[in-house]
Amino acid sequence: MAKAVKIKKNVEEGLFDFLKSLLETEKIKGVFTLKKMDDNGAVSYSLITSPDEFKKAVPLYPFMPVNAGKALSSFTLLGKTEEPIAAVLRPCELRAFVELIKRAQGDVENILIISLSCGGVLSLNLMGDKDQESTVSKYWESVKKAEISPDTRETCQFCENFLPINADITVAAVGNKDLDKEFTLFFNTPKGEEFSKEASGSSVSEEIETKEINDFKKKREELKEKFFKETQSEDTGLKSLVNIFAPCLGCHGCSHVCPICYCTLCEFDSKTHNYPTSSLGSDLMVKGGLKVPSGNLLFHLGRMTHMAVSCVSCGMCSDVCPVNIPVATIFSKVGSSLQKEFDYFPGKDIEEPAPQGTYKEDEFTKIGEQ
Amino acid sequence: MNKNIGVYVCECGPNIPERIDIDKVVKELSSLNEVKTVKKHSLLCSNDGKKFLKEEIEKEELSHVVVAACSPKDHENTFMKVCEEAGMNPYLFQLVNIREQCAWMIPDKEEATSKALKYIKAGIHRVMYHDPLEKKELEIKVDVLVIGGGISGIEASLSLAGPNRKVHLVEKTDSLGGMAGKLSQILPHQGSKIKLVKEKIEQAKNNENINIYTSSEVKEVRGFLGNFEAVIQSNQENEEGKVEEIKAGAVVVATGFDLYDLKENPAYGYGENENIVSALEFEDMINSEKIELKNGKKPKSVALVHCAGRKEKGYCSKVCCLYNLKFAHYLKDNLPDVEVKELYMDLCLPHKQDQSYFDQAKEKGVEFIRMDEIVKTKKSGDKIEVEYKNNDKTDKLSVDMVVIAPAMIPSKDTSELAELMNLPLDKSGFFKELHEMLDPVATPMEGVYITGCALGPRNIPESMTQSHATSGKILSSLIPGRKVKPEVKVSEIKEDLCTGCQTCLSVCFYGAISYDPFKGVSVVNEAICRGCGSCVGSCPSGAIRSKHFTYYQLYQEVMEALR
Amino acid sequence: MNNNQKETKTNPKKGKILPAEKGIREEVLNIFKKALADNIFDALLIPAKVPNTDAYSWILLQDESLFDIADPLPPVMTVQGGRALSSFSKNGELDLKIAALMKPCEIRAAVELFKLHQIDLNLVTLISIDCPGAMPLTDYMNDPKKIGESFKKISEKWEISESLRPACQNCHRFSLMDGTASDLHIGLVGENNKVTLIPNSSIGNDLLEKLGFEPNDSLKEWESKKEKLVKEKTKKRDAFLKEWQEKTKKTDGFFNELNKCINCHNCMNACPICYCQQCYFDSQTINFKPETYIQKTKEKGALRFPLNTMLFHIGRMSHMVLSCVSCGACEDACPVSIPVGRLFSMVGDQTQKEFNYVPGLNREDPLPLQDFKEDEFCEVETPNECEEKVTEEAK
Amino acid sequence: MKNQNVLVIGSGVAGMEASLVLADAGLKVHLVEKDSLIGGQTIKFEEVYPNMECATCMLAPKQQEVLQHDNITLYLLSEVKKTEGSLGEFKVQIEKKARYVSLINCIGCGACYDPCPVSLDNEFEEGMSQKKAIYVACPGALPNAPAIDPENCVRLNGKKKDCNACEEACGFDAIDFTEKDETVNLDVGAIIVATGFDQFDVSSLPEFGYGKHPNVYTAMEFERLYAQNGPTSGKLTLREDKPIKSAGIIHCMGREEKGYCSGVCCMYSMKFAHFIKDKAPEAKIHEFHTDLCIPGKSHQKFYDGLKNKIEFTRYEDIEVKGKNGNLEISYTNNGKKNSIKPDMVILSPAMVPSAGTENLAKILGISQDSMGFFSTQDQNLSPIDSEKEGIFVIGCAEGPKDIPESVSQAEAAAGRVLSFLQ
Repeated sequence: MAKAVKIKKNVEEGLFDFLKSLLETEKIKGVFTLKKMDDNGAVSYSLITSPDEFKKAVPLYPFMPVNAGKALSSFTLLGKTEEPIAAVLRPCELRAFVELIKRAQGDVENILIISLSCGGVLSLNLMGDKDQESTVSKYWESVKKAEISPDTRETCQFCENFLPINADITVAAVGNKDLDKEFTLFFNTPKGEEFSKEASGSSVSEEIETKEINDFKKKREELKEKFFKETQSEDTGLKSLVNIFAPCLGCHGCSHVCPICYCTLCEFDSKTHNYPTSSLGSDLMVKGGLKVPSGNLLFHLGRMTHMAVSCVSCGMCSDVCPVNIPVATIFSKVGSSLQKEFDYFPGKDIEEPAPQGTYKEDEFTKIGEQ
Repeated sequence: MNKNIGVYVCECGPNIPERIDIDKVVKELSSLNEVKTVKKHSLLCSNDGKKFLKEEIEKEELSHVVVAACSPKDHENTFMKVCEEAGMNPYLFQLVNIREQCAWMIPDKEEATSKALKYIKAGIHRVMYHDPLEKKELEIKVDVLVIGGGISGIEASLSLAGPNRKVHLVEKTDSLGGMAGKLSQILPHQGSKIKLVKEKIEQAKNNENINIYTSSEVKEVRGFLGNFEAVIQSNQENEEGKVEEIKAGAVVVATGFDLYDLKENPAYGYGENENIVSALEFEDMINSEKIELKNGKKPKSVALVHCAGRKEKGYCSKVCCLYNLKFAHYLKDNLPDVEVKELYMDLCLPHKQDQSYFDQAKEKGVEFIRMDEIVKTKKSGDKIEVEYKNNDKTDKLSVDMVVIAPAMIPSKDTSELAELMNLPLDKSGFFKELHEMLDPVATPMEGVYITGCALGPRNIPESMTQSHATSGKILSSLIPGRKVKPEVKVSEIKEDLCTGCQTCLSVCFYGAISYDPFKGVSVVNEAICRGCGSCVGSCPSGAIRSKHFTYYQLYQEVMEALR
Repeated sequence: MNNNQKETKTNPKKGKILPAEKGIREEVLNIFKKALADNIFDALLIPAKVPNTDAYSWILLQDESLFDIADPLPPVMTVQGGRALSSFSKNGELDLKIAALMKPCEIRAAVELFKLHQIDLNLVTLISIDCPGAMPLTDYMNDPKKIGESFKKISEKWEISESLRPACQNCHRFSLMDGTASDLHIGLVGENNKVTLIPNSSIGNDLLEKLGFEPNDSLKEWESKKEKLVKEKTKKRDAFLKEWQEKTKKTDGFFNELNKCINCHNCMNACPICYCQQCYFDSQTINFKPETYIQKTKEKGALRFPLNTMLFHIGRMSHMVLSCVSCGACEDACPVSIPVGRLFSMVGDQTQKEFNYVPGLNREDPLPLQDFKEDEFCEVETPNECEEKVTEEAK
Repeated sequence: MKNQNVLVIGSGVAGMEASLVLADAGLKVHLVEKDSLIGGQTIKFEEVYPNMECATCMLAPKQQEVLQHDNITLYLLSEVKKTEGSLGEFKVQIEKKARYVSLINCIGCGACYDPCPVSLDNEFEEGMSQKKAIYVACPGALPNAPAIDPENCVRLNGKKKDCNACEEACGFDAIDFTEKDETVNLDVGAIIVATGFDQFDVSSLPEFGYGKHPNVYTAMEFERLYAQNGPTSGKLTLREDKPIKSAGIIHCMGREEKGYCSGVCCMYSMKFAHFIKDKAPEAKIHEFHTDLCIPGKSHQKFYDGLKNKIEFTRYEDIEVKGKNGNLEISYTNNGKKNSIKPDMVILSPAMVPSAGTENLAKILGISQDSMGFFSTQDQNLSPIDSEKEGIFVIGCAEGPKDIPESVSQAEAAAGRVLSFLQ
């Protein structure tokens, strides 16, 4: 049972102080966390080393400007960090980081992972909104009550994996009514416990999985059902995908922000997928017309085959889509069914190899039999 | 490949230790785990030093070497040779200049030492990312293509053609000789006729190693030093448009000049009166030995007008003064009682014996009148009145005949040819030499040379001298059996990143880049590329890298230096 | 390259005015139906509404039935037309005669891409159309019905509405310019329910001829209305430029606008001018060890991830801004609604003036950066010689 | 012509170019230089017209090439004493004076100068600075190694037999007092003469007060005065170290006396003006010329650029007076007398044959023209062929000319030799 410490402070400032003390006592050399860029509500995910800069840190601010897993990967791409670093990630970001580590795109060593029971984040287009602050406080209210905030992104609303796996320290946020007075830190790993004495509070014996949490989980599972149904139009399969992706501009923003899409140059941006002018005539002959730029659907399907099995449903893709395609909903829907097939849970276990890299004899035997 | 990096610090006698604490440098460098060995030596460029370095490389099995010593200008090649002899790839070597750039610059020993350290570390980090470039060798052809059959072209052909060297001489018109051929066979400094041009033409025709293409034009030239291919198109009526492809090792451009169109400035009154003639027309009169007015009478007075077009064109054509003197002499010798007046701006007689030629003319009674410009030239009665300005007051003189010396201007197809062979032109529209001072007949295109008035106004002897100069350059670079070694540090293009926008083509000074329409990408011709890097800078998608100066190498070097 | 002063100069050209009882869209489409039927060209590139969705897209159509979904004046600009045209014409030689009906800003982009060898215009007829502007993409996707309706109203009245895309509100080049960009222009601002065809090149003339139209109607009506609108919009644009130059006087002012950026690079991917196969700033030319990042962080106190957010925008700007046609595609594509289109348009405006260059105005104008003029910026490099040059010119 | 060796006399810009072209062709070149350094007159110039390029930087690479080329044997402090034979089979005798400093060991660190007790006028700097008995002509001289002047070295001229100051100072035992003069005999196929020019002695024209008034300079003095590696390290001052407020530059010194125009003075005089304007923009510059001889496509432009910055006057008659240090140039310009009072006067003298020309002509068995330059067969046909087949005369040894023409002739000479060999 994990060591738990109750801190008698508002959760935001409590975590802030905790990290601050880690930084000042030089137990760690830097913190990865959200930071306010200006007074207009813009936040960015930053590595902070100076206590002075840290004043602008807002670790639990409900926005996801970048999937932190992607950020940590670019930080440790060439190897582990020598100096100890702390990083605040949401559960899905953590899962993404784990998936990237499996693919040699990052290294967790010397990184103190701090996560939380996540109430979701607000849609990015609310960032810089004039009544941003009120929206945020409304958000916290719903977190306390373990309710699904309507302002959070669709993906968050149906996310049932809101408890972190592999976190050294977990902040218990969801369902704590007195969140602005007190909160509990769980130190799940020996690495985490090293830092427990920095947390100025009384150690308690608590479990992170409470009744509230479980109810919350149920609510989200229900929503998931609902959203997945919605995307299921009467005509199934390709036809429905064609309609869903019809507005796609081919900006490929989704793959750009996707933590699992780690390729330097996406194959679908490469020359192999430039449309060969020579085939124009024949294509028109056959179809009578051609949607240009062509190949948008192919891109989404291709990307899907490449990463769906590792999709952690972080929702970044939906967030950046300029034409409101529910990319994340589609991908996590396909993802979760695919992951079931491989009975693989992305981001659970660093040691567990990614399905493409393993061969199990009995895999898909059904297909063989048919 | 595992990197064994050796660092060698040269003391250069007292030069470097005076200002740099070499032992400290060696000590600190030894602590780096990137390097295998660090040693110092009193004078690495000495024979004993080179021997030491060679043995070190072999003993330590070094793959990369950094030498901290003097300016690369002094000894980069020296040490690269040593590396090569020691069986190392010479491009895995980096020379760090701690003498000129540290020891000789910074009085304070502390500072100098730390700067030297930074530099050497930068050098180490650079060399780590060096690629083992390979030297290449290419077979060459020794034949030469000469464009232009004027005196320059002929002279070049004559001095180039030999038992194992053919010359292809291409002339646009139907006969050799060019401008010089049109001149009277009398040249300055001697009254008597000589057959300069005719003789040369004969020699050229009789030389079995010179193929002459008259009424022909060069339509295409591609390639590089030692390996040019050219397309020659014939315009002779019987074989209209027939093309021939020839191969050559070098190209000589001798396309000569044209004359300033006197009609451009009405002040000269050219064309308005038959007794106002151009210098070229007067040369004809000399040829036909008939100096007379249109009415058949001999002129009693002649005005020789210099510098027509000088102000308009913005340069002095250098030769006009002299041939005007020649005219004066000729007139005085052949029409004893003729009055000769020379109207000049500045006498430009830059050759040692010209002055005396001028003095003789004076003795013969030729009158020299300074002027700033010609105001008007018009008929008055049966005479011609020339009105000219001389320091702000205008003056007149009236004569029977006026001879006007027009400026020399680029021959009309110069720009076209420049386009074709991608050669630069200067402000005046003549071909531009590679270096105005030290390389007066070479061009940016290695293996392409220019001679004579294609480069700007000059007289016959100078043109011929330059023709010999071009043959000097060619004969010393294209030797039968020898190979050319193209530059190794060239640019290369990542095909999968190139979008074929051809921006690089427009910035390449040497015409080394071409476009491949099938692949839709730009392609570097490594034999022509000199590795200047312009294209690298111009490519928006970073598809071009310059070998040995890659972004990575430079970045790592700078990063270290700034650390 | 000095045409940018002359842009609004009236040209004495004549054109063909067609009645449009069934409405302008119908009439315009009819012209192309005829042209396609008479094989004047093989295919038409035109915006279209994707069946059973509210989405718009580009379609290269050959089959007449597809005209039902075609729409010359869609409420939104999905993909920038220049980009669409380039997407299928840059990899090899076209062997079909193609007509492309595009907004003026898209035509300009096409011309820039043509100069950059990203479009093969050999068999392409560029047809521009008076553009009432378009609605912000996200707004439309949020409520297609409502926004679609209001666009209809706005476009009919040619009003400079606040609900248009900012780029369109500030666009003074929404009609035919005195250049060689498009072959044929379709004037709409003229008399209501009339379509005015203005040939702008020999190809344009042939096209009209083949269609059996005699271009001998006066363009006065259209001209004067257009002039009026151009004036209004120019005023609007100048105001906008002034405001934003003020806003971004200090570099902070400039960078603060980009604070929200999340490095999705949508702006670049939507930009017609960003034609690189892979953007230099995606190439990860350099990666560092964590220590290096920590070192960098210690120098500044904090380091923003993903890296080089500002560098990307500045770099992209330096690469493409001389050709920026102010189409606003970047701003439309930005998920965090950064006014990136306005920023670039503003910087572009100033830079292009420096080079006395109007992107997409003339096909012949060389790209400033590929065209070396010795005395260019001499006041910066060699002031002394520069003076001499000036005096020489004076003479 | 079987013998593939060539003798080049003089290592100025022409001599070097000829040597390099031939050496690149694989011929063995013997380059004889009477001085202790190579580069000739050009390396004395700070900048060259019309592009104002730094001459030393421009030439350094060529000098390095000459020094490092495997096919070039360099004889410094050497002179040709005897020649006989004809094209293809010349026999040449060279006298090579001792340098007393080993070029192999010496690295040019300069440690040996200071200890040397002797100090002398440095003729390379037109006597405007001092040098030691062990010296390099100027910083950056190549080869970068000093030589010892035997007349003045107290050790060698016997005044102080035990002096070994320099020897002690040298860390590389580069100094060798025992070195002896030697004579070298060579067989060569052709000879190229590139002995350059000297400047007309303006002190022979008393009316210009050179030598009388300190601030009357010759062109070459001025070249050194503004050279970065010159006596004042490029600081532009009058003799009494005062800034220059006004200067008069007088062209055509000795044109009449010599009876020819040197063709380059106008341009370099304007170069001076340009340079002074550069360093002292306020300074008033006055150019006094007769005929402006500025051929060449870019020269007129150079002049046009300068015209509106400085005064140009055409003089018929001119002289320089001086009262207690104040100079006055009085001149007549179309009949009118006039005068100015500059701080500095620069005299642009004609180019005259270099000192040894007459002697060398005898040795080579070729003649001089009326002006004393080596005469060549025919100005129109073969301007670089001497009367003797196989002996070529290039650069200013053949007559006054500028650098590009000299280089052209050098390459031409090489061309002639090589086409003989074909």
